[in-house]
Amino acid sequence: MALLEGRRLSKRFGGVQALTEVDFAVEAGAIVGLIGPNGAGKTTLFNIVAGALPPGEGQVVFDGWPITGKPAFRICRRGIARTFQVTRPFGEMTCLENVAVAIVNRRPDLGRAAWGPMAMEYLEAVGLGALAETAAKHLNVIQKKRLEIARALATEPKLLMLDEVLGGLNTQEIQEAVGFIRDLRDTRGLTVFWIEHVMGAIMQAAEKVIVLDQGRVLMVGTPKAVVADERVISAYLGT
Amino acid sequence: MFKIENLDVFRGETQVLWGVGLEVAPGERVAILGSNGAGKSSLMAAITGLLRPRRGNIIFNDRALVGLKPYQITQLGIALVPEGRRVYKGMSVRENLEMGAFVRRGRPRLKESIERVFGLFPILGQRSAQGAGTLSGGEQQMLAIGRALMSLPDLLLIDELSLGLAPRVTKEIYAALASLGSEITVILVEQNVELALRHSERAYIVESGRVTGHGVSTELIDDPDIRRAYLGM
Amino acid sequence: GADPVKIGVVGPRTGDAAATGKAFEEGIQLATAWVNAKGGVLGRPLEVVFEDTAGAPDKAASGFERLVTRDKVAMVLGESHSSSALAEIEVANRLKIPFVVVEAWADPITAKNYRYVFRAGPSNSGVVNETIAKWVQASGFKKAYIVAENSDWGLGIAQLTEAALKKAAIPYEQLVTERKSQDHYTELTKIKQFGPDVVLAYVYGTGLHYFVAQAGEVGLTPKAVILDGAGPPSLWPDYWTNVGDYGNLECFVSSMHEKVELTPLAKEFRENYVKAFGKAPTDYKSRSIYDAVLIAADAINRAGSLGAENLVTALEKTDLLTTRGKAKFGMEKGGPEYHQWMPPMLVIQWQDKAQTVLYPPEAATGQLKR
Amino acid sequence: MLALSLTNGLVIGIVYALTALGVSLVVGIMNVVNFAHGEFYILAGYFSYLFAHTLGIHPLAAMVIAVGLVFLLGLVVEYTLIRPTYGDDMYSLILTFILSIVFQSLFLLVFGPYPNKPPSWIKGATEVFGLFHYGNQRLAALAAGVVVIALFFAMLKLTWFGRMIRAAAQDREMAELNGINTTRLNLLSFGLGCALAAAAGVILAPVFPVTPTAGTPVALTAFVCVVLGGMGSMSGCVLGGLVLGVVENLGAAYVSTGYKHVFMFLILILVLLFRPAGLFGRREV
Amino acid sequence: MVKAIDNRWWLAAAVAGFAALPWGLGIYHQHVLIVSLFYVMMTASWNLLAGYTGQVSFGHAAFAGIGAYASGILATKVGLNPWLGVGAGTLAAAVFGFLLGVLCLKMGGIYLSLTTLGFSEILHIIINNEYEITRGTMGLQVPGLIAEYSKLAYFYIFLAGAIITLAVVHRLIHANIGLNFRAVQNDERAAAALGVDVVRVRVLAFTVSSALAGMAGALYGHYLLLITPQIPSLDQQFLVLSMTVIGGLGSFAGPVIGAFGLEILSEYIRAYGEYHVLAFGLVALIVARFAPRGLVGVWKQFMDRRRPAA
Ligand SMILES: Nc1ncnc2c1ncn2[C@@H]1O[C@H](COP(=O)(O)OP(=O)(O)OP(=O)(O)O)[C@@H](O)[C@H]1O
Ligand SMILES: Nc1ncnc2c1ncn2[C@@H]1O[C@H](COP(=O)(O)OP(=O)(O)OP(=O)(O)O)[C@@H](O)[C@H]1O
Ligand SMILES: [Mg+2]
Ligand SMILES: [Mg+2]
Repeated sequence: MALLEGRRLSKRFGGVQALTEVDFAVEAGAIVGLIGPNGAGKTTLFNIVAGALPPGEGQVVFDGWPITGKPAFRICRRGIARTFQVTRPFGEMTCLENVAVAIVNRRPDLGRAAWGPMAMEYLEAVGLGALAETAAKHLNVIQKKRLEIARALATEPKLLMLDEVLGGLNTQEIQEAVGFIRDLRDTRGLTVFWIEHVMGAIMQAAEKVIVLDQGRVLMVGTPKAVVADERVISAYLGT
Repeated sequence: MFKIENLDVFRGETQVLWGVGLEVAPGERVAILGSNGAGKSSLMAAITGLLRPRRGNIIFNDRALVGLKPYQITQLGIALVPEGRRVYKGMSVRENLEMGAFVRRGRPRLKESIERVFGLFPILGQRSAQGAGTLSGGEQQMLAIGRALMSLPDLLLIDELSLGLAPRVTKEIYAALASLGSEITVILVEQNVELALRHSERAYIVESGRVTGHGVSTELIDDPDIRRAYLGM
Repeated sequence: GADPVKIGVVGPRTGDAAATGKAFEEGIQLATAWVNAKGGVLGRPLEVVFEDTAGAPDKAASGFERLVTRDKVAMVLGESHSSSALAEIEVANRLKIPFVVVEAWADPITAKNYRYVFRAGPSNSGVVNETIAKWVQASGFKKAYIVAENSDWGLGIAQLTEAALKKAAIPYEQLVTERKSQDHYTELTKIKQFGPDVVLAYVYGTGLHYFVAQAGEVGLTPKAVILDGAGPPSLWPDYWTNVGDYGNLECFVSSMHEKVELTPLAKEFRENYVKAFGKAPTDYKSRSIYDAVLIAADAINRAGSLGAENLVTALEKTDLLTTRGKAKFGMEKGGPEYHQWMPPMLVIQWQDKAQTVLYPPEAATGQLKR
Repeated sequence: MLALSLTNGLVIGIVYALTALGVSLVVGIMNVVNFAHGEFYILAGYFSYLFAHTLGIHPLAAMVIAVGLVFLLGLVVEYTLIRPTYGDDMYSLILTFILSIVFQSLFLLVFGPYPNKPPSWIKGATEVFGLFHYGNQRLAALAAGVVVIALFFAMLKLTWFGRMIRAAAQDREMAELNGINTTRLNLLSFGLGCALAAAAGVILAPVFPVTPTAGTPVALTAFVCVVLGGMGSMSGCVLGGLVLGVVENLGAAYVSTGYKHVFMFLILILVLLFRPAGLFGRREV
Repeated sequence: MVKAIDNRWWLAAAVAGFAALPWGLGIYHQHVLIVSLFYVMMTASWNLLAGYTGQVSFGHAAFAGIGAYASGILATKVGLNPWLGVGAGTLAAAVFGFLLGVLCLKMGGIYLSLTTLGFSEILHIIINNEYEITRGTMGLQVPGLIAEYSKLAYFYIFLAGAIITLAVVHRLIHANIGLNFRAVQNDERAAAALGVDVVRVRVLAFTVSSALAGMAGALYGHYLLLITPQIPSLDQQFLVLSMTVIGGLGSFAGPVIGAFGLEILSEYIRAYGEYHVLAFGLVALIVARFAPRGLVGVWKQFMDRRRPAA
């Protein structure tokens, strides 16, 4: 059964039709890639699922619950965590506190003594342990992306939605990151829904890829099938 | 005519460009390629003065641009078509174009320029009194380009021309641009690699805020590395 | 060379009613000069400490307390806001300091019968029953309209007026208006529909100017006559600038008139005032405080010391000729007459920018014009 | 009664609109709410009084000088106080709030507590449509208000400066890219906002003489108009002013005169509840 | 750990020293201290909202007014014990704060400022019009909190009130909810995505801050024995705002320093009569313009500059 399902989602911004009747499904325990050219509507789709944007038409169902139009914090507490394409750290707060925000809203009973070490674990998991007491505004782009992931993980989600987390990494780093994400699925049982332009990474990790183009689903298939598809090539290369 | 040397750019506390350098000859069309977040838009922002570089030089027609304000740079003859078009939605098409001609060099030839833009994009002529917010995405892109041309720039910067546009519309706009010939120098930012290379003479590749390669477009288009990097094939 | 004897004055020097503070200042200056020229009090110079109340009761109360605890004044005079005075009498009573209220008209100030509280000035019921109601009757008005600003003073005096008109069987209607409102067209139209021949306006300050001017614009006046139930606003320097020709034939209550001088002292006051400030006195409150300082100096001299009990006894025995007549405090307990001296009030009409006294008949200098 | 309430509502509404336009302009371009707006209005009233009355200059000339001086003062305030707070709209709010109190106490010291009224332009009253009497000075103020508003809109629509303003209000950065010196535009539009307040002040002072503290209600009403019309929308703000004026006068006529000004806030609260982007504003995504 | 205990001892010593202070002072100075403590309650609670969640409310004085009038009216009309009245006033302010918060905090920012301003205006009109109940500008005379009027007793009551207020503020900003405050102030969309109920957090801050203002107002009314529209006035709001800004917006100690500093200063410059509001305003303006973080900010900057040298 699908953990997350979207039915006939549409969204307009003034004159721009960002999504048109999009149907999609993300199966529990899977890594599902979402690709498509710039402006195809990928981030918009994420925003609607996560409640950051009011939906246009259509429905989103998560774990059997309709979550369409619910406020972002409720969706988060239901078990969906997301990262932002342009990172949004709490600049004036330390990395540790950034992660703590995610923890204390899940477990209000915890005091600093309890959440401190927990937050530290998440930071260490993404390799930011040494920067725990640094204000987030001092991080570089890549560190900020890691912090986003740590914060997302700290909400203890069932579904993790990643929006272009590999941008700016070199080949070596991409390999490590892909390993890390697969690990999340394998050891923590997370489902991952992942927007990425770095096709190589999606090819390696995803079981299924959804391709969006101009707000419509162009095709759905295995990574292999997708990159071989004429329509996809033309959408990307623009013949 | 245009040269960037060793440019370091920060957004807030975060560095987004490292030692970027490039060079453009008069009348040339140069493409900047790179994946999301590579720093292409930041480069545009630095050239136009929206971001102030920490180090490095930008030279345009023998003038150093670093430290100048955007409005001063525009007055010197550089126009940007920004990512996401950013037309003035509450103003009519004509008023948008007039705003483009705000600069000193543009105003005296306002009427003439408007005619030229309407010639380039006839649909804008038909919609001249319509509010820009009600235009389709493609029309807005045409308007954004038209507005940039209104300032009679020597150098035109276009960020993500094809973003969110149907291929047919994209083609139309590129055709219109091509018809301008070599009277304007163009720097083109584009994620659609093939389109970019096809409509440029040379290209620079930006990755993670660094220039990692450059070459003649017709050669790059067949480069297997490029194809692999951008399609994962 | 001797240490001065300090007495306090409370009044608004800032805020909406700062005009009163100005008038008080002038009166204080003339009165202290007068007293000190006559040898001061107890052989020492008299000094007045003027504390700002900003027209706010809480500031008034703490200002009063400050005069007593910090400046160690022997007694306190002044006040022109009933709200502030009501707060201050509590402090006076608690700290056992004689307090002579001057221009706060609310009845309860003396009706509370506090031992340390006196009033050498009008009370609402005094003004309404002794002056306004009698004037309305004597002038033969048929239909009256009461307009009250929504303040304690406005609403309180309106209530007393209603009772008086009822008793006199004069038909009336009543309306409350927003104190700070600058636009009275709606209210005036309502009034005009009722068709009164006299409008008793209890609106203090600028509000009155707007009211008079706009009443002219909508054509309520000159069919009806407006009475300014407070007085000073009709005498403020910008009255004529603000109301223009519509100010003509307006009536107001006052305890001072340029021609009618009830005592020789009043004449002396006027001369000294002109000498000191180069203009004729307009706001009668400068003279009210002047009288109060004289009463205080007299009481201190008769008491022979600054002890509160002695001062109260001396005040109770006051029998002093002031600018407004002979000051004498009532001693009958139970009502607002206790410790109260009600100076005579006049009803005056502006006739071609000259003041004509209409009431009481014995002081009248002319006839009501319509 | 009804006819008078409606007329009076329109007159007062135009006045509200005129004062609110300046606020709306500054909010739209700089995202700054100028809390001291009312004090600029009052200051202009004082100036026109001062020049016309004390110095004996022709009233019209006095008005023009007053508006000019307030404009200059606006420039100074922008340069010294507002400019350093760009991007922090809360801080500019706090600063202008303090500024308004400073102005009020200065007015009290310099001009005293009495109301000051510049000379009327015209005397008497007119019987309107045979229904009611209406002060001529008010009718003149209405006419002047309409003229100023019309001139302002013509300026927005027809001049380069107006186009600059509209462009910058929609997208500052893009306007800068089109060659507009937005720092200077801020300076000028803040000055212009103050000048609009001043225009309202000089037009109205003959009707409603100015006092040191009369600015606060002026500013408050202006803010309510701006919210009603939708932040930054100039035409919305004019409509907001008219709605306010009419509702207040109908409320005073038929419900309660004492609660006249509460109707204004009731509308505000209803609008915030049901149409947060303002009665005439479009919701932003 | 050792340091924490140290701090606690310092704090206890400071409170004890402060508690002993009025014994050496006359009535007048005791009064000044009491009023200062009232302003500490006001500034600290306003700072919770403005300094820690970035919401500038112009209705803080109005909430003090609600607390004062609720308690005062109950005492005079129903004969409720003033102590219970203070509780009722606090509750009333909390309820109004909650409702107003729900109404306009979804939009936040400038809307909150304008709505609270409108709210305080409405309150004024109501107080003036419902003269029968509120006694309008004449003020409502109310009983005191203690049978025998004593400045000393009031001093300790206000000291307790200030300590309660500061303790509540301290606890909140150092507890989990304080993390949420800052997260919301930094980036509300990101906060929402991490499970922070943004509207609730804001409404909570607003409600608590209003309730504390209500308590301060109720206590103040029973101290002055007279409740007037001056308590919920814009002038009062101006004082609270200036004190906080001059002391240091968004710092814990700032409002306390500002409240004492400015109240005492204003007692001194009161001698200059009409100039004192102006002087006050100019000081506030200059500090706000050149030291936006207030005196505390200036001190921190000074210390930071000294440290590397040492
Ligand atoms: N808040 C918004 N208001 C108006 N238009 C928007 C908004 N967000 C997105 N859009 C438009 O919707 C379209 C889809 O944008 P979206 O960000 O979803 O694309 P994307 O697939 O994530 O692209 P990218 O690969 O560049 O991240 C674009 O045309 C964009 O301009
Ligand atoms: N307003 C901003 N604030 C902070 N960081 C930003 C901002 N805009 C972009 N960045 C970051 O700066 C880096 C470079 O971004 P830039 O927009 O220049 O890339 P780009 O190549 O234009 O990408 P795209 O293809 O998405 O347009 C990215 O890591 C991005 O996250
Ligand atoms: Mg995206
Ligand atoms: Mg870009």
